[in-house]
Amino acid sequence: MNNWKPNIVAFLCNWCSYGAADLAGVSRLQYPPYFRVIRVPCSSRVDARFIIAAFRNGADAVWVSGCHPGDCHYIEGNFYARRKFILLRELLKFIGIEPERLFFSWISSAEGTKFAETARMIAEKVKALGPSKFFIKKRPEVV
Amino acid sequence: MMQHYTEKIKEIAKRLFEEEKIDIFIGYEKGTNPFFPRPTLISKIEDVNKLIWNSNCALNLCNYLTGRKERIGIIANGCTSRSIVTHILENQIKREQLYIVGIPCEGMLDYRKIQAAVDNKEILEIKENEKEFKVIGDGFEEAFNKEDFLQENCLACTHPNPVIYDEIIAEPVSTRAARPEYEDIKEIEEMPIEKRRFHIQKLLERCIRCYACRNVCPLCYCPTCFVDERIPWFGKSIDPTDTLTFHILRAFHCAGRCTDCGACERVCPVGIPIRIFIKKLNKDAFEIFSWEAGLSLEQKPLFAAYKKDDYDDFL
Amino acid sequence: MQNPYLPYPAVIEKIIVETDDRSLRTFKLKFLDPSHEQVFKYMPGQFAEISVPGKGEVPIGIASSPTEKGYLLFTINKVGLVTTHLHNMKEGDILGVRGPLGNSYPWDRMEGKNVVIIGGGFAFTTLRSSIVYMLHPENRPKFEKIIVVYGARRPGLLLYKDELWEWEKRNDLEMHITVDATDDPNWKYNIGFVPTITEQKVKSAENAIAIVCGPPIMIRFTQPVLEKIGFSPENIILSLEMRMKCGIGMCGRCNIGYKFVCKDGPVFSLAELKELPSEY
Amino acid sequence: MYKLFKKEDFINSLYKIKDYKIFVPAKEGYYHFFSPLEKGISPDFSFFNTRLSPKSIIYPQSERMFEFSLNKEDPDAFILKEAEKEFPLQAIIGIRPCDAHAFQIVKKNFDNPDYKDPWWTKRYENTTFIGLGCNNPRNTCFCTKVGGGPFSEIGLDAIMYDLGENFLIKVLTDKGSLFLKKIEGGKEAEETHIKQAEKIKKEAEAKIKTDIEIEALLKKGILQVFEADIWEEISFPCINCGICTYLCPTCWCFDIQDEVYKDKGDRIRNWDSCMFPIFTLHASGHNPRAEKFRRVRQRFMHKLKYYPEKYHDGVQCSGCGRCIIACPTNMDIREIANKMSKI
Repeated sequence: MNNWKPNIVAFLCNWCSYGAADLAGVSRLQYPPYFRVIRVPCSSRVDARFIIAAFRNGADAVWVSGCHPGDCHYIEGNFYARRKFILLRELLKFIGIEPERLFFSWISSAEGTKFAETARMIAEKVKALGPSKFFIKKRPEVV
Repeated sequence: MMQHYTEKIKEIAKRLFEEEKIDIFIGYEKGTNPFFPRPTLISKIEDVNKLIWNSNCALNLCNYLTGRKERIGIIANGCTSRSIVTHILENQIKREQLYIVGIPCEGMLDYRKIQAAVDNKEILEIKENEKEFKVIGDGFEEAFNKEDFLQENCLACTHPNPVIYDEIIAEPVSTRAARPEYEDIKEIEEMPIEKRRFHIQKLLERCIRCYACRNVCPLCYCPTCFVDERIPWFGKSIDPTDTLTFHILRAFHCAGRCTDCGACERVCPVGIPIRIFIKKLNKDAFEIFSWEAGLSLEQKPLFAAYKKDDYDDFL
Repeated sequence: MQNPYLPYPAVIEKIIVETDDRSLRTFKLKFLDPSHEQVFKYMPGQFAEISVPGKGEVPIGIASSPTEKGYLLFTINKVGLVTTHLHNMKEGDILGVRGPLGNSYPWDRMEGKNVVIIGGGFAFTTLRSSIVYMLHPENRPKFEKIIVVYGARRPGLLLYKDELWEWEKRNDLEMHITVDATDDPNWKYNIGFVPTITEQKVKSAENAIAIVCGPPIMIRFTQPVLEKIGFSPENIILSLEMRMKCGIGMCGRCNIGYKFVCKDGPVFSLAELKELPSEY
Repeated sequence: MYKLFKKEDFINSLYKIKDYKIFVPAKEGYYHFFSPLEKGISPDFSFFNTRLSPKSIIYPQSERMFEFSLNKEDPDAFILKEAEKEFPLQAIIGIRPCDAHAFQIVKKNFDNPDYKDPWWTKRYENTTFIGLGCNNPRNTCFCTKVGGGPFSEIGLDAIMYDLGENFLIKVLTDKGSLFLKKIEGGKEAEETHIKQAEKIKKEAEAKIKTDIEIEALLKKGILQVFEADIWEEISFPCINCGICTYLCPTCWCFDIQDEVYKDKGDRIRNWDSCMFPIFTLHASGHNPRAEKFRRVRQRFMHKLKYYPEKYHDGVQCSGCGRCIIACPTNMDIREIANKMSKI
């Protein structure tokens, strides 16, 4: 097993998935330490520019997780987010970002186990895929 | 037929000025480049005779409405009228400000195909009738069928007739395609990932970041575009990653709003088929949410609405 | 030939917070390479591009006088990307100075004349440079009377406060400090807008040149006052601000008509400005 | 001094030249571009003109000026160093006289008594301009009205006349003759060839009929034209994109940006356009040219009034017509110049 550690950016919605991460921690559930968590008020706060900025800065994967549709603290935030993410995921796949580098999930604050399992699944998939080499902005390629 | 349209437009504009229903009229006038008739703002009744309409009036005039306060007469074919619907829904212009002169559209000519067909000789004038057009230059004249030279987006146009108008100047034309087709997008989707990356990188290679595709688009009216934000989202040089970032983010800003008028592809100075990104988004919007932009003033845009049972294959 | 875009490296020796709202700080810079100081010959009124690697450059008037050896002073207002970063920098940090750029105040024409200096808000930097330059023993005799009117919205926003109080006591210059308003009972100086104080204190334009620097609104109200006193447009000198990048008249953005503010300016007489399109 | 070359010999020997980087007009997709001559690139000298001007060969759209380290441990951290790069000998073959004339116009900005732009001047000095005269100028060409011509020799090191199967090359400078020594197969030109060339030149010059009132415009006062109430109407169609300025061979405005990746930084120069609002936006939010008509006015005032006023050497335009051909809303510099000259 190579000991390469992926760098995964996780946008967790403050009311549900961030709580689930806490619960997973409190309940000593094990999941790999590759995640850089960014807390957002709602999954619909995650803008296409954030996800693209993450890939440009070298993230090996991006995970966005929010409350289950219908449980959103702001009632309809994740309904809007859902449409946005589906189209964005398809567009990023279209331009050449491997589908296994972009994950969206609905995890409520009570689902500590689901959080840990999803985290393990994502880490495994990304490790299998290897480091991201496409769409990373290094020094500008100019004369 | 085109001549008939032009006369009708002049007539209506004249009447609207006489009845003082409008302060200004936005349309096209003949310029010095037959492929790019000049958008014009008529504010005096005696100038209405400058107005023309032909198969090269392909820029989306809705782009000139943003934030105007006057009562405006404007000509609108299918895609432009749908952009006007989107503009109204997004509070950039009020419906009551507009007197929309609807134009059933026969499709716009692709000037690059025409130039190639005459081996890039200089074309000084274009005359057209119902089905044909004739290009005239120094010492040569050639006639072609319009059908063979239409723009990509016009070939598969699903809404040539204006969806919103105060008056329509002719009988609606037959629709070319029952439902939008996205064969060219499917072709790219099915490419293996390395080939697809290379295809897109090659396609954007010539981009000189002149932002004409953004500035001609009626959807792009942000006071400060994400391109011009003080702390930038991407570099300003012609670095390929930055160019790709600009084009996909711009396309994503138009998701669920684009009416595929083809103006962005028409104005690109280096001829990049730039619509593949937004067409991919339009394809998904149609196939997943059966959504087409700007069809009715009652329907909220794609990202401004939701259904509880929307498609959802998330974890 | 020195690359005109390459800044001279310099270190921040001292940072002084000038105003109570901490939006203006004075940076005392020292060239890392002493030979650069020899080459950096400047006169009051000129500016330089402060280069912050990784952020960009910003054109700032030189606040120190050429008579002050061994360092340069720049007072920087926190307003944009580069200036905000500058305000987060600490003493000992390295940055770059490129210049001197632009023209200076018309010193040769000002010799043997009364010099009236009118400043407002934070646009007092190159005026400080001018006052220190003129008060230097070798230079003071070249000039007749020196009258200074400097105002800010409130006492806490005045720049170079200690020096102001010193100058106010001197007898070889007339220093009028003012503020738009203050509720500080023991405020010893004037209260009133700069144009109003100018009208009261500047008696005649006879053999005099006026230098005016400040926000556009202050200039708009001071200009008619000066013209009423009798200053002709050639003798009303202004220093303008424009968006700049190269600072050497090449990148094309800071033009007023066919003149570049960075190279043909930033100092213009009102007469010159009257011949240029009013778009600045 | 004239030399005659068979076209194929001339083109074949171009491939053999080693110590020059050669640029030729080559068709790619719908348009011609000046491209480096390598295997697979075939020069097409029957082109009208390239879509983009050759200015990027001397003045690239994005250029790394300086590099610096942001790592505190480095001894010279935060100190800018000029980026290492070579300036190879290069030759532009088939450059049209209007584009060569344009380089002389731009040279006034980048190579002036007060400052020399190091990158522009080095690349310019290392470039040989082998021009190709225009046998068939087009309706959008007006080089003869702005001090040039279809066979003008301004800014050229040699000029080629297309005589059908042969190129007649008139050497103009030492740089030109030095380069032409590298081309084999040339022979002395006979009188008939030179006569034929003269005839082609006369006919070409006669073909340019477009009317643009440059003299009348130069006489008008700057403030008079600036304050005329024509600009709102003229600027209405303009969508403020960068096509006209980026395609124009005489536009030189640029922007400087810093970019950082980890602890390495670059100071980059990019083309910029007076058409973009942020070109003159102050950090305070004030923008002297916030409205569209001001930016459109600036573009035409600079080219047709400010440049002549500053350098007293004609307008900042070589009449290539690219902005007329490519403008999506048909802003025609000839029409606007005539409106400016008639106020």
